[in-house]
Amino acid sequence: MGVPLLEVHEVSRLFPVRGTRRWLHAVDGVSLSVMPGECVGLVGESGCGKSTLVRLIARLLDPTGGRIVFDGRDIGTVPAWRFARAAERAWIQMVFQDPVDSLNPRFTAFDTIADPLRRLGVAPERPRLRDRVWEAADLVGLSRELLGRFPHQLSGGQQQRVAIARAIAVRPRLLLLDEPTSALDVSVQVVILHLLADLQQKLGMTYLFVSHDLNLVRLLSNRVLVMYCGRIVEAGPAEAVFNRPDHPYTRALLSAVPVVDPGERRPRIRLAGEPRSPVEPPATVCRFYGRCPEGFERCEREMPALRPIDRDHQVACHLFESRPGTTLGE
Amino acid sequence: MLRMIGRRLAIATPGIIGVIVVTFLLNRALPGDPAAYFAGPAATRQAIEEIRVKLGLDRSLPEQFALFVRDLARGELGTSLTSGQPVLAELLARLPASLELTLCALLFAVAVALPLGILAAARPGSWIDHLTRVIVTAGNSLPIFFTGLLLVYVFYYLLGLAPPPLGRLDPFASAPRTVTGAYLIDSLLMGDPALFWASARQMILPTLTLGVAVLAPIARMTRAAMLGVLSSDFMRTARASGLSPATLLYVYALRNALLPVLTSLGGVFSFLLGVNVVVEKIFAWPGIGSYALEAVLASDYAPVQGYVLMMASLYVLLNLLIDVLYGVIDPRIRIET
Amino acid sequence: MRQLLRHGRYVLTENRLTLGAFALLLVFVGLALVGPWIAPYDPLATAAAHKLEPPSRAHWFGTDHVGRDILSRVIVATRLDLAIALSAVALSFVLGSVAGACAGFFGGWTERVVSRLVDTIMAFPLFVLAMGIIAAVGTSVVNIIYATAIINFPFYARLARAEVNVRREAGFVEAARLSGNSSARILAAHLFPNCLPPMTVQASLNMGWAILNSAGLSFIGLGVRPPTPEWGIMVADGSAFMVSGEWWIAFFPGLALMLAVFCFNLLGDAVRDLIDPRRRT
Amino acid sequence: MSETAPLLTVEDLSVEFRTRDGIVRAVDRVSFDVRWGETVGVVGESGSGKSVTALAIMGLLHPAGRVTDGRVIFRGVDLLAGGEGQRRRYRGRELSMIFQSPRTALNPIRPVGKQIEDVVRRHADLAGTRARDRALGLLAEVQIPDPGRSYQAYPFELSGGVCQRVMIAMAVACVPALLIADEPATGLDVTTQAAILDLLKQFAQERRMATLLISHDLAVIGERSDRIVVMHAGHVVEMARTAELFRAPRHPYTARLIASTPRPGATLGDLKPIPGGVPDLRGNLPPCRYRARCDRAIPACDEPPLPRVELTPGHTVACRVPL
Repeated sequence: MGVPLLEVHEVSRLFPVRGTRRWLHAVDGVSLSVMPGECVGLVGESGCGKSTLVRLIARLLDPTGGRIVFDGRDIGTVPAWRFARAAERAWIQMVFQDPVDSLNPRFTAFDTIADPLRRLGVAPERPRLRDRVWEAADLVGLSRELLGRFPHQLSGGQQQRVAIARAIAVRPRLLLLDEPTSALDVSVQVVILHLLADLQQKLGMTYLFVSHDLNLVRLLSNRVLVMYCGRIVEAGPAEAVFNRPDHPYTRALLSAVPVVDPGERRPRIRLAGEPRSPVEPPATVCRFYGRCPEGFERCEREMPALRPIDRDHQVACHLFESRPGTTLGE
Repeated sequence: MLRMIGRRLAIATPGIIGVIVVTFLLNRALPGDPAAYFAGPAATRQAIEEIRVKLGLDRSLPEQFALFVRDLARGELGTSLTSGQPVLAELLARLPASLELTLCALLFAVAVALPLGILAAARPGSWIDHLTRVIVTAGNSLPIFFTGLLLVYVFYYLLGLAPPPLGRLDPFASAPRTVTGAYLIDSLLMGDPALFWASARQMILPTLTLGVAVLAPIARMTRAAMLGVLSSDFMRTARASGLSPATLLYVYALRNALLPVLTSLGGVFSFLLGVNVVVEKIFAWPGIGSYALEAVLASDYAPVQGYVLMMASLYVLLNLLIDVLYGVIDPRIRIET
Repeated sequence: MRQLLRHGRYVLTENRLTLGAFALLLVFVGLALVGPWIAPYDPLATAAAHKLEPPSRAHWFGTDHVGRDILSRVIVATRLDLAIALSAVALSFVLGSVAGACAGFFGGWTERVVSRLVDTIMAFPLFVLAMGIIAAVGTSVVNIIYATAIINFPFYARLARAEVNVRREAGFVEAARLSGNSSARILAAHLFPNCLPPMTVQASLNMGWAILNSAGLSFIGLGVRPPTPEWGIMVADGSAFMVSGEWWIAFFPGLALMLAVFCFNLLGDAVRDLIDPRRRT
Repeated sequence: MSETAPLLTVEDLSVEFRTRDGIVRAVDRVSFDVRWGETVGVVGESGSGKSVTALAIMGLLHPAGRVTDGRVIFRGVDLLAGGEGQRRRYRGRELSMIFQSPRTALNPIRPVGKQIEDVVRRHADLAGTRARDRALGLLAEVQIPDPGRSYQAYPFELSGGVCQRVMIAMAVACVPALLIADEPATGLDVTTQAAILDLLKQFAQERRMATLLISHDLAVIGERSDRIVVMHAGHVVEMARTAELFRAPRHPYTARLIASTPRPGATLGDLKPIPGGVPDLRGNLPPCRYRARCDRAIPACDEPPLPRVELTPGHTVACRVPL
């Protein structure tokens, strides 16, 4: 075990709720670490705070509390608006969900890819800049003739290649992937996934891959974090989490994933009701309590902490504290 | 509901404060020495100084503003130089004439533009759609003083159908006893249909002039709003449910389309209050617009100030009314506040 | 760019009305440029012997109550009317878009100051405010421009604020931040260019309104001073003669005014079609 | 009405859209049928014409679209031949449809209960409190907690999942024979998605309601359908029973589509992309619209018409060189 590239300690982020004095707990005391060269998957349903969490790590948002340590330096203290000039800016880059939204409609592909190179001072002078843009385009398999085009003149797959080229042009060490394929058709999705896997090999990048689609996360990730209502409820090696999920939420989530072959279907675990509101949730109640098919009275009294149940495998559930070392009756 | 009105009032407050400050500053921005100006050309230096003290012009600007607000709170808007009468009394006496005209014009415009916009949107490409387009484009391009004059030329000079453009009643008729100040209503209250007809005849051309000018924006907004609603997802759902055409049009489409139309009525009303001046000038209408215009041309500033304040307060009130109506129709506003 | 040109040609050729408006615009611009040289008479020269003459061969548009040639006055007035509207729109466009864009992007006190200003202006019926301003600061061409610009300011400020606001959270803005752009640079180089198209549409739709407003001020006697040829005053001059049948004095300047506004409105619609084909109504 | 005849037969349906940049042939000679009580899945990438087909069946095409050819026979009646009035009588009563993005698909300023009630009043001849009771009953049937309160709620107060349940309640209010569900669960969370699809399945079974389920997600379609129609660029390329389609896809596109869909147990290396993109549907198109993406094409593929071969009973493929 080496030194983690990224360590997040008890990070939280609150947002004021418009028209009230209340706070929305988007991310609530999350800790995680990412080793160099890993691909960590982050799964959770919409509104669980995973987008906020990656934006905190990308330093687009300031955390309300906690520390974000990148390569040994606490970067969470540098305000987001000033982070553009931080040394780590080029090292942490991101690919967004919707390429239409994340590409400036008035920038050509060339200008889009060149923007970080110019701004982050990697290749300011003209001929060198062109070389670097071409190099990035080649890496993502974007033909050079397309570089003069505007986003609306490109297909969805090509747009996402431009977005990836922009992110890797400055050779980041950590690449945050925020649902990079969910706006794409399935045929293009595979191409982009292959491309991302190749790039990680070639450039030795570390990935944090965020998705609501468990089938995708398992394709790319070594390790998986499951998020629910602002907190991480399960973390562990991808194989373990997908094949032997422990947290009741993970189990329900996995059982809901549609599978083509009816023979492979696990018995469906139905969840009752709606997720708990993230607006000032009680600090002493498990966030999943009320929907959880296994919930008992302790879940209403005490918020379970993320505890190891196995080597590298952690779960935030009282079921495992009361019966350490065992898994749910299968 | 009351909470919502309260909230809206709170939102309108900075605007009202702004109006008072701007009106005050406009008065202080008068070129030259106001005291000398008010005293008249023949005044001695001492007389000018006396007037300066009397008007409070020797004090600092914040003090002057405090005095101004105090007077305002007491309903004192100063006196007119030319008539020597209190401005507020004169404005109030003339307000009904302007309001009657403005509201009639608004009513006329809405009555014509709303059905036009709805029909145009319901049948895109039909003759009524094309007609609406022509009306909208032409109506937006018509200088209101030009249409007014053309109407006078055609209906008074050429055809002789309309009475001469000389105020609310011809000089030989006597005005109805003042109850509301609106001749149309007062004459009916008196039970005098002849008088009602006489004042209605005088109203027709100025109402048309104003109404035609605001027809276009209302029709345009109605049509655009209806088109937007008709192509929306929820209308598709409603049609997929096989609802009757009447339910679709009135319960589903129209109510949603009214929201943006209602918002645009605020702008329309603002426009009407402004161009009142022009129309009152053409038709010698004895409203507050012509009063203010005379005052401006005579460099009599107190009435102008009073007029601007009164117009702004009317407009703020109307916007409040629109907001309340909006809340009645739209639950998203009602519930979230 | 080529696509835009092709689209432009489409808009012009598919809609004859737009083509007509475009031609009319060229005529007005031509008159504004060379008007004083092609006017048949001196627009200020009075001729007591020829007063109140109806349109004839010598005076196509007739003469007014002091015998001035109306055609010449209408032609010469073009430059002044267009110049006032153009300067006012340009002024409010620049100030409004900068103020609005900053308000929408930075929020906080910048936004509070700008929205107070906008709210205050919008709390007045706009024509009334313009009257009040002119009455206070005096009638001159420059003051008309200022007054018209002030009452136009809220539209640009609001639009710019809204346009920046909807894009502030867009992915490409976040991406620009990741690329190392400072806030000021994001606003100037990434956001503002994207807000320009709707602002341009607003400006072209606004031109007609600005012309109407300044002419309206002149009509009620709060604008350009007689005897300067200006369409609004000329209509005002002729208004007294409408009831006695001398229609041409007010009619021709009014018609010129109407055509100019009409032309700008049609072109505004065309610009909107050109820039945003989806919002075609 | 004999129940051996299909409930719905779509025959050679073609739809065109007029746009500024030319005519888009969005749907071209599409044929398939739906039998009583069965669930037919329609799958295809964006631009494959699946939603347009559904809207054409309902008679709800955008004004720029036009059915140029074909028949839509529902319970023996050609819906395209009849007028709008006739279609209106079928819609919501015997033929219902639910849509993607349920929150915008409901009237934003009308309580959701009222919206259900509108449908009940229109088709079920109920009035007054009986219509209201029926609406409340439907809210309970689609498993919305506290129907009394939800009745008064507006769409913006409800989550996407609950809004979709409301839309299902509207659609099944009059026990339709066929429900068209256009991406009913897309954009919803995985757990909500499964719950919505379960609900649809439950109604289909309880009421012998046939379902035409449309989705871009092959996994959803595979899990929920009895038969599958695969569409590509406005053509039906393959049609078969679900198990057979997955076991032995015969059209190269279907095979590629299956190979590119992530499934549990598959590694990234197992997934194969589909070369090329969906062709531009304007202008002149080859008879087979998959031609440019296909690695099995032979010269005969350039000759019209597009073949339609029934390989085994119920398994048809539009290909000259099927796998």
